[in-house]
Parts: sequence; structure tokens; C-alpha cells
Amino acid sequence: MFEHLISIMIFVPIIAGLVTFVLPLSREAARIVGLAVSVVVVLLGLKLFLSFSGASGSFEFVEYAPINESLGIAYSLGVDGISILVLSAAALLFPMVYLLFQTKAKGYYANLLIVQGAMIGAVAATDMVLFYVFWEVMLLPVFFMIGLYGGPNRLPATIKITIYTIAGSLLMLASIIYLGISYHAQSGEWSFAMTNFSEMSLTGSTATLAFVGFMIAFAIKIPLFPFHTWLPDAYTEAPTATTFVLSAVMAKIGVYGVIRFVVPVFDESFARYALILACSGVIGMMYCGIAALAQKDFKRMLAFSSASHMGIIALGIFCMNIQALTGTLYQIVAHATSTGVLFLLLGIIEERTESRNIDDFGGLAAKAPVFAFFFAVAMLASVGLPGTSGFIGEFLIILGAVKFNPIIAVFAGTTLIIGVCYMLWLFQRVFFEKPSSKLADFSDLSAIEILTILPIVILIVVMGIYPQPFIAKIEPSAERQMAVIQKVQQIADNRIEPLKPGQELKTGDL
Amino acid sequence: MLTTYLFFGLALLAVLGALGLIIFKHPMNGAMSFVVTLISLAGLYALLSAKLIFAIQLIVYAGAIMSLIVFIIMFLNIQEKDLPLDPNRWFYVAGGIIVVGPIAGLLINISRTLPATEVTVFDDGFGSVKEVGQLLFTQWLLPFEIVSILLLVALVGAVVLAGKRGVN
Amino acid sequence: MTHTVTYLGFIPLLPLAGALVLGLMYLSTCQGKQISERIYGILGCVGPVLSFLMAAKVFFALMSLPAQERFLTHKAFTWFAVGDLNVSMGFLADPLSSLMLLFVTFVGSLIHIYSIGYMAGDKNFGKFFAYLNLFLGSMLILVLGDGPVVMFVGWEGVGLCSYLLISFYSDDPENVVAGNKAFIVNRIGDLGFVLGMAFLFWGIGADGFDYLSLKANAHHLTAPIGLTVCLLLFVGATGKSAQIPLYVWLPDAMAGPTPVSALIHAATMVTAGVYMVARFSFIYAHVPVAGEVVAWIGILTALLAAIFAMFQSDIKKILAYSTVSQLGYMFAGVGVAAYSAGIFHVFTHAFFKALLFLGAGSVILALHHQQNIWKMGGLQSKLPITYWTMLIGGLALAGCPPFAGFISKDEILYSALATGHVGIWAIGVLVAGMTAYYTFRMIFVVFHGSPRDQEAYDHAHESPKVMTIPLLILAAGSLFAGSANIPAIFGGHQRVSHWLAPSLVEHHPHGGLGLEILAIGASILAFVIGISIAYRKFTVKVDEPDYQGLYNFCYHKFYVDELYHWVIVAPYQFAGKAISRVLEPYVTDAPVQASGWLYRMCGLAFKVVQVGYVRIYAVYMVIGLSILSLLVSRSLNF
Amino acid sequence: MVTHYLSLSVILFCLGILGVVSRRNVFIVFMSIELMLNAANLGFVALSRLHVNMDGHVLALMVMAVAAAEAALALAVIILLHKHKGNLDTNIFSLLKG
Repeated sequence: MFEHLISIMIFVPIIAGLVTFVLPLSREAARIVGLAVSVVVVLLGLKLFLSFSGASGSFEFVEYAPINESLGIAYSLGVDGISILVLSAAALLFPMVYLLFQTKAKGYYANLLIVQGAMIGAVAATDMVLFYVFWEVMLLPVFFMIGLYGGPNRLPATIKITIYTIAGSLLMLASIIYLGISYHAQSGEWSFAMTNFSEMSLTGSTATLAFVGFMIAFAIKIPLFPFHTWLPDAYTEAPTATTFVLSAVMAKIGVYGVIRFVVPVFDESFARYALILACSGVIGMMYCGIAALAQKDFKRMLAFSSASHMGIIALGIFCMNIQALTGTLYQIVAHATSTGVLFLLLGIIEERTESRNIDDFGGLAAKAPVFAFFFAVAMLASVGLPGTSGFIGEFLIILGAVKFNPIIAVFAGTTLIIGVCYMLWLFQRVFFEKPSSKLADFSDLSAIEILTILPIVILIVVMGIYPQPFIAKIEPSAERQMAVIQKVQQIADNRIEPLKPGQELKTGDL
Repeated sequence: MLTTYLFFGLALLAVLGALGLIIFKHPMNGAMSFVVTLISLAGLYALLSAKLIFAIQLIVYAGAIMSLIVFIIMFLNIQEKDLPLDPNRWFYVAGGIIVVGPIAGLLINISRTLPATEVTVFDDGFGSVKEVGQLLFTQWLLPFEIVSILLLVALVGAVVLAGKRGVN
Repeated sequence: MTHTVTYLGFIPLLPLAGALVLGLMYLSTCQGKQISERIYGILGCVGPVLSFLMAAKVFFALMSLPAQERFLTHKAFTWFAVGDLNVSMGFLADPLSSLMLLFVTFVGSLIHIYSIGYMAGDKNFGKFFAYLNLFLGSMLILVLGDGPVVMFVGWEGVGLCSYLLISFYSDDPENVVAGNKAFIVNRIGDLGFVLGMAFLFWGIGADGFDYLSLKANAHHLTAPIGLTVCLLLFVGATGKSAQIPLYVWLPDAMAGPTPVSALIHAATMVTAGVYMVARFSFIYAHVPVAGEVVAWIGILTALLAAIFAMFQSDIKKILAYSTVSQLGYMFAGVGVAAYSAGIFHVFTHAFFKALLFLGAGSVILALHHQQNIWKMGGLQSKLPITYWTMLIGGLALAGCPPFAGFISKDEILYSALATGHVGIWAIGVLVAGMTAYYTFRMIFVVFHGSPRDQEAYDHAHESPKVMTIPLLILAAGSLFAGSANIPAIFGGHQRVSHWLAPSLVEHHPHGGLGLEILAIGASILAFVIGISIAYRKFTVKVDEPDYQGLYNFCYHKFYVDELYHWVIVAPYQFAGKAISRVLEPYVTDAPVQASGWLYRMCGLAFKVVQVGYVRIYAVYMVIGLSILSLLVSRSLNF
Repeated sequence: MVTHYLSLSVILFCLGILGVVSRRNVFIVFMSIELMLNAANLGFVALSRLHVNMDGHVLALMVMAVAAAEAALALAVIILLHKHKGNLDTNIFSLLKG
């Protein structure tokens, strides 16, 4: 059964979601179904993570079945070091969503199930058409979740996120078609497999346009400055569980897409425009980080904080060295855990006090010490304190950025400062100072809530203290990915002769 | 030569009838004028050796459909005052001619590229009931059946629509 | 050359485990029935004391080795390895770190014990000890770390604990703001540290990113990168060790409980910057320019802080500025490449400054949290142990000859003079005089004369034994710690300098006997002048001065805080508001909104066409057909 | 010549268009549509004659059947409309107005 592990992880939630839609279940029953399925996926995900070796840097758990032979479209899945952590995040983080919050409508849980399956599919797909399909399916449940179950201003936010992302996706679709045609022109066969595309040599202005198409699609999803403007609205209006899904996993799939598709396929264009993209990442980090300071709405502040971190995470890709890329891949999960816990705890506050206005809070640390402790751990991970998961990734990214461009690195490093500025101020206003009347009957986390959040909090600490097992799984793949790009860069710098066709590319000779 | 004269005569009648249709104010006059066109067309079909179509044009079109229309017009008892004013009618007609001109020009020009075949009337089976019937029930069987279903649906639909009571 | 010992890892682990246990106990009971303070106190002190014993073991183990082999290492596990970067969670005990280790655990243990008395009755007693243990564990990681990245773990860890403990009384927003300030300012320094590490790695880190490998490769470092690394690391040091321009957080940090001020903000954490510079002596020694910068910033900080200290009214603020000032001395020392002198001053300073803070804590507790010296007076008779121990501490701080502070400070000033930094030496002597003045201004005002607040005076009483015994031990330390490094001129052997030699890259200057006598003479003169002015002014009854004119300007610390607020904080907050209220909705989001608007306008434009009459739609169709026909006609040449 | 027949077919078709476009009386519009159908039929039959192939005849039959169906429905609709609105003006039906 384990050779189809990924397929099971994709389709069990999707089918369960559709069945939940159709069957006349009660809201509680739908929630239990969701919880059960997500626990199953967690177990499968753990199995996948533990049996994934990653030493070779190539794909494991490969599945292949042609869909359309004449066009070379295939149902092909696989997981390597680049996708393993994103996949794990998508698989492992979901049970909390079902456990923590008040019961919502049946359709909500069905949507959550479908979005999980689609996200796992998007991460595991190695065929571009298949990826595109999952990528779009991923958006649909989000549309419904925000549009139907969101906050009071949900409609503009829903329309904004949907149209914005679809606009990007269509550009990507055009680029995918372009790639398919180019491959046909160059090799005489039809294929949409990612590995085939990466072997193509793409030159000329059309290739640059296709690159731009891909980049815009991913930049919107990540989101990269200045394509981030849908994010604050969508994150704020979405139900907290959806915000959690959006920030913890979906944004990461954008980053993942850049690493998986853009870097190997458009290596030349990527190397050429890396500096601009890196600037965009850094500007986004600073811009959103500074904007976070001025927010009055708790959730909106965390949304900006999340966008700010995504800027730094994206920067790691554009630095084009192994340290930064590994840092990004690591930070993807680190940020998923920390921001995830923050959003979950926020959701709990929101449900109990029916307020998100920071000024309404105060003195929570005295009222609910365990709650405050969890929040503090997640906050510290979010600001990158050593000993928490946030540090490793951020350190590696800044380290790589210094190699790439010291000026960028200095600005990227300000994330250390900008992060603490808004976070500490938030912590002060919510957890310290005099207890506020709004929180008069705020009780600490219940045992079940503690048990739900505790694994992630432990994960945050473990990933900070003993990250090597994770890094060992991702590093070989990252190295392969970088080998290509560094070669291109060196060609650009005229340091080495261009490769002749058929010559094997070795990591050693870089 | 006779066929040529006949053609031009019938064509003239058809065009005049059509003109009458779009010019007469009262629909009854228009319908009568349209009948002229239909009968002329039947004649043209005959000239083209389409014997079955000639018959059906006369029986079904000029006969059944037109009497239905005339019957309905009379049934509704349309008075002069009920008729909609068409104040811009001539403007539309003039504009219409300008707009339609290029279309007509194109189509006529295309038709002129066809081979110049003299139209003589066949006296063999071409267009006869038997020949067309065979074609209809062999090669065109499926479309024929579909059309029958269409007619059935139209029948039911007409009953449902027109037979509604209690409205107003 | 290096020896591997596994017990090294336990030294930081013990307090950390203590922190975990205490923290869990606190978290699980803070809502219901409280665990008794006795249990917390004992559990809280176990870790530090055991660490101290193991530190002593390490020290003696090193002693037993030949001088050049005094390197004990323990590599616990590979922390992270990416490409050439290979960072292991490793620990290194060499003469430098063992010295730091020894006094950190020693002072730390004493302050833990003292805190049992000081914090008695506080409802967050358990939390306090958890934080304190966490701090000590982090500090030990900082000291013992075998490479810059591990050091950074401790570095940020102590920063976190500092934040938590400054905002310990979190009900009052002012305390929390002080904590935030400390953390954020430290973070600015940390940015320098991180970037410095990154440059160091790309410079010479590929063959191993721990001190020993870096030291072996240090000669490969090119001059520009070396300078960059040194300056960036020093930025880190200015943050942690409160030097210009990042010193502003330390005085505010006195919002925390007094034992915290003693342990974190006087004896241990704030000296981490000095330790770091000494640790990287193998790079700084190659880049003299960086040393100059360090020395000058250090001595200027010493001067500035001494000026501020002379005008403060809060007993803890006086001590805080005195700490900043003494830290400046230490940087002057390491800046002129006298690393062992700087570290020795760190060592002695830990004793006497911890002593002074704990003494101040004793006074504050006796007067029910009164910190203004102008509300004190004549406490000598009420608090005899506190008085005498603080007097010893004060003499040591002021640089009275046989005491520890004199020997270590003189060593720095002599080194500055001998290496030709006359300017630094002159300022240093001036500051020595000012130090004597402000120290004794404080002691005279607090303990001598007549009480200014009679009621508080009547209720004052000496602190319990658990607090006074640490005072006595530290007083003994302040008296005798100097003897460890008595210079040759007094017939000593400079044992500390020799002990540290294998860890450091330094050249002892030989200025000759004349310079040495000059330096000592000047220091003593400065001390005498300073103390006599203080005696003249403050042993008679004086009241709180008027805060006006120059005095007010100095009292408000040259309005540097306000300057920072208006130059940095306010524009930053303004930028936040500007972005979220103006830039985001009207500029960044504008293209998105504009595209929506465009669609709406297009819709309105096309709405006109939709007249609703079917035949008009037919007209459109026909017009379209017509145009198409024209085009086809043209292309077919009809 | 077949061309003449086709030209006549085009002329009748265009007259049908003119009728649909210029008249508001729903009967006339309807009959104009019928006129266009007839014009098409003439084209079919003429081309059938040209190629001596009877498929055109079959198509013409189909068109007539469709026309019959259309007539039935359209007249039903007209009756209904007349009942509702008491008018035969096409301009009163403008629900599609934007």
C-alpha cells in the first residue's frame, strides 16, 4: 500500500470532503469526519517523512500513470528534499484546525478537507499540468471558506484574493503551454514533466515572458511585494482556521513552486533577475514589518507579520546559494509552525472575547499563563530566537544573502529588529500591563487545547535545537537544485566554458 | 428558354411578395403578400427539378403554415390602432440596405464563381418522392428521427404555452 | 592538543534543566495551590551550585594540563551542516572560558541564594527562579560555546532572559517598555553579530566554524573582510555591553528586580561583549584599526556614563551608569590589545559590582522599595553589614589601591599608556576620578549624615542572613580578587595574564618602570581627588539638588533618550502609520483597485449598447456580418 | 443558371433581414424569419441541382420541419404575449436592457 502513499494522502481528504458535502451529516459529525481524516493523513505523513531518506536528492515514492499519451500529460507524483518539508507541513498541521475551534457548518469542513488534499497534490505533483490542476483546485475551497464563512467584510476580500490569484494562475497556464510547445519543438515529443522541462535550454524574449508569467503567479501566492495587497484583507476576513491554512501552508506552496519550477526551468532568466527579486523580497519584508507596527487589529497585524516573513523566506531562493536555499526550505516549516500557533491562539482569543482589537486586551499573562507561554514560544520562534525553529532558517538565509549581496543582506538582517519591534509591542499590550475588563472571565487553555498545541510547540523547540535530521533530508536536493543555477551564473560571469550538449553536470566541478 | 422566362417571372413575383411583406402595415396584408413569395418559390423548386420539395412547399408551407399564421392573425382580431407605430421604419430600411449591401454583394459574388450550369428540368427520378425518400430513410435516418422528436417537443411546447389558463 | 570531556555539556544543561522543571512546576500550579517558596528556592539553587562545582572541576582539570594543551572540548551533536557550513553544538573550555565560567557560576550561585531572601513573598517566585536559571544556562552556553554560532545562542538567550526579567513586574507598562527597549536595542547589536558571523564564515569559515579552526585560519582573512568582521562583531558587543551608541537600554533595565540587575546587568551578561572581543582576539589582533575604534568608543562611553552617574538620584541608576562606565574601561582595555587586562577587569568587576547592587538591593528592601538616594541617609547604623560590605565594594569600584578594582583598572590604563594611547589614558584617569566621586557621593548620601525620611528610617532593618552572607562573600572577593593578577612592580606574578595567554593573541607591552609608576601614581591621585570632593560635598547634610540648568541637562542624560525617540522611534512609528494608512491603500494597492475600476468603467460603457430590443441586437449582428463581409470581399478582391 | 437562383436566394434573405430589423410588428418579424428560412431553402435546392445530389433536398425538408416547429411555438408565444400585454410591439419586451 505504501507505494501509493502520496496518492492516498491526496485523495482520502478530497473524497472525504466530497462525501461530506453530499451526505446529510450534522455539523458535529462533519467535524469528526474531518478530524478522523486529518489524523489519518498525519499518520501517513509521519510514515512518509520517516521513510523518506533524502540522501540521494532524487524523487522518492514516485507514482506514474499517463493521462493523455498524445500530449504527454501524466499523473506523476514524487517527493524529494524540496517538497518533503512542505508536504509534511500540509499533512501534519491540520488536526488542530478541527480540534480547537467552535463547530462551524458542514460545508466548511468539507472545504477544509478538499483544500488539504489539493495542497498535498500540488506539492507532490511533478507534472506541470497536474500541478496546475491541483494549484487551481486549492483555490476553490478557499474561495468558499472566506466567501461563506468569513468576517463581515468578507466579500471584497474574497473577490480580491480569488481574482488576483486566478489572474496569476492564468499567466502561469500560458507559460506552461509555452513550455510544452517549446519542448515539442526541441525534442519532437510532447511532455509536461518537470524534469524534461529543466533540461531544455530556453533563450529569447518569449522565454523571459514565460518566466515572468510563472514568477507573477508565484509572487502573488507567496505573496511578494508589491503583489501582497490581497493578503491583509483575506487573512483578516477569513475564518481563523482558514487563515491558518493560508499562512501556514498555502503561501509556502508559492515559495515551493519557485524553487521547484522556476529555478531549474528558467535558470538563466532567474539568475538574471535574481537581484530584482531579492530586492522585492527585502522591501516586502521591511514594508510589511513596519506596517504591522501600526495595526490595531490583532489578526491584521499577524497577517502583515506573516507577509513580512514571507519576504525573507523568498529572499533565500533568490540568493542562489545552498545555505540560503536550505534556509528557505527549513524556514518554510519553521514559519508554518510558529505563525500557525500564533494564528491558532489568536483564534482562541477571538472566539472567547469576540474581539480582535489589540487595545481591548491586556494582562493576559497573569490570567492565562499557559496560553501566554505558548504564545511567547511561537512569538520567539517568529522573531528568530536561537533555540527555536525560526533561528536556523533565518540565519542561513542571512548568511547566504551576505554571499549574494552584502547590501541586501544588511537590509534583510533588519528583520531581526523589525520583527521584535511589533511582536514585543503586541506582547506587551496583550499579555502584560493591567488586566483588561474584556478578559475578566478568560480562562486558561483547557487540557485538550494544551494537548493540541503542545506537539507543535515542542516541534518548534526541537527544530531549533536539533535541526540536523531535517536538514539532512533537504540538503542533497537543494544542492542539486543549486548546481544548475550556479553553473548558469558562472557562465554569465564568463568564468567557465558553457556546457556542451550531453556533458554530464557534476556538483563536484563547481 | 422557357425556363429562363419562367425563372425571371417567378423571381420577380417572389421579390415583390417579399417587399410587400416588409412594407405593408397590416400583418394580414403582409401575410397575403408572403404567400405570393412562397408559391413563386414552389415554382422555382419545380424548375430546379425538386419535385418533392415543390409539392411540400405548396402543401406544408403555403398551405398549412401560412393558413395557421393567417388564422392566428385573424383570431387575434388585430385592429389598426393595435398596430405598433413604426416611425423610424424608413430610416431602418435605408440603413438596413446600406448594412446588408456588402453581405449581399459578397454572397452574390461568391455565387458567381460557381460553374455556369444551365438549369434544365430532369425528367428522371431526380428529386422525386421515391429517390428523396430513400435517401431520407437510409443516410439521413438519425437526423430525421431527431427532427421528429423536435416536432413532438414543439407540439407539446405549443400546447403548454398557448394552453395556459388563469394568467392575466 | 585538545582533550575531549563529556561533562562539559552538563554545565549549561543543569541550569537549563532547572529552568524547565521550575517552569513546568510554575505553569502547572500558578492557577491553583502554590508550591512553597522553599522548594522553588532549593530547586532553583541546585543547578547553579552544581554548575559551579563542575566549573571548578574544569578549572582544575585545565590547571593540571601543560599550558599549551589547556583546551577541553565536547561536541554534543552536529547542530546544522549545509554545504561548507558545519556548525556543531560544541563546547570549549580553555583558560579564557574557564575563568569566565568560574566567576559566572560563582556569582550566579550567590545571587540565586540572595534572591531567596530578596524575592520572598512575591507571587511569581517560581517564575523568577525559572527565568534566573534559564539565564544562567544561556550565559554558560555563551561562555562555553565552541564557535560563534553557539555563542550566539547564549547571546540571544541571555538577551531574552534580560527582557523577561526587566519586565518581570509586568503590570507596570514602564517596566515592559524598558524590557522591550533592552530587547530591541540588543537586537540591533545582534544584527551586527549575525552579519559579522556571516562575513567571517565567507572569509574563513569553510574549514570549520569553531574558534580553534578559525584561529588556525585567521591569517587567510583579507584585510577589508577582517575589518568588516571586527566592526560588525563590535556592533554586537555595543548592544550587549551597552556602549555608545546603544548604551541607552541598560539604565532603563534597572526596572527589573535588584538581583537581576546585579547578575545580568552588572556582573555577567553585559560583559559578554568584552568576552566576545577577547574571544576573537585572533582577528582583532590582525586589524589594529578595529582595535582603535573599540578602544575609543569604550573610553568615550566610560566618560559619558561617568558624567551621567554623577548626577543621578536613583541608587540603581547610579550603579547602572557606573556599570556602563566600567564596561567602557574594559573595551578600552581590549581595544588597545590588552585582552587579559580587559578580561581581568571583567572578573573583578563582577565581584564588586554584584556586591554593590546586592547591597543596594538590601537598602531598597529595607526602605520598602525606595530607590531615591535623596530619601535616604544615615543608614550606616541601621544596616551595618550592608554598609561595610558596600563600602568595600565602593572602594574597589573607585580604585582604592589594594582592592580588586584598582589592580585591574590600573592594568588597563597602564596598557593604554604603554601602547602609546595617551589620549585614552588621560580620559581614563579623568574617569577614574569621576568614578571615585560618584561612588562616594552615593555612599555618603545613603549611609552618612542624618536620615532624610525619618519614618522610612525607623522601619529600616538589616536584611536576613540569606542575603547578607552572599554580601560578605562578595566583599571578600572584592578585597582579594585583585591578588590574582598583581603586577610585577608590586612583586606579583600576573597569574591571570599568564593563565589566559594560551587563549588570547596578545603582546604584552613593555613600557618600562617609569611609565608604570606614572600610571599608578595618576590613578591614585585621581582616586584621592575624587573621594575628597565627594567627602567635602556630601558628608555634611545636603538635600536633593534643584534640577535646573546644566545639572538638569546632565540629570536627563543630555536628552539622548529623547533624541533617539524623536530621531528613530517616532519616525519609525510614523512610517508604520504612513504605510498602513496611506501607502498601502492608495499606492501599493492602487493598481489592483484601478484594474477593478477599469472593469467597472468598461461595463458602464458597454451597458449603453444593451438596449434590450432583440432586433437591435440583430442589427449589431448584421453590422458585424457586414464588416466581416467587407473584409472578406477585400481579401478575395471582389 | 444556378447563379441566378443563388442570387435570388441572397436577395430574399437580405429582404428578410430588412424585415426583422425595420419592423416592430411581431407578426412581420416572424414572417421575415420564415422568409429567410425559405431563402436558405432555395439555396439548398439550387446547389443540389448544381451538383446533381439530393442531399440538399433532404436538408430543405429538415428546414421545413424546423420551420413548422418554430411556427407552432412562435405562434403560441405570440398568443401568450398578446394575452399578457395586449400588444404586438416588439419594443415592449426589453428585459435584457443593461
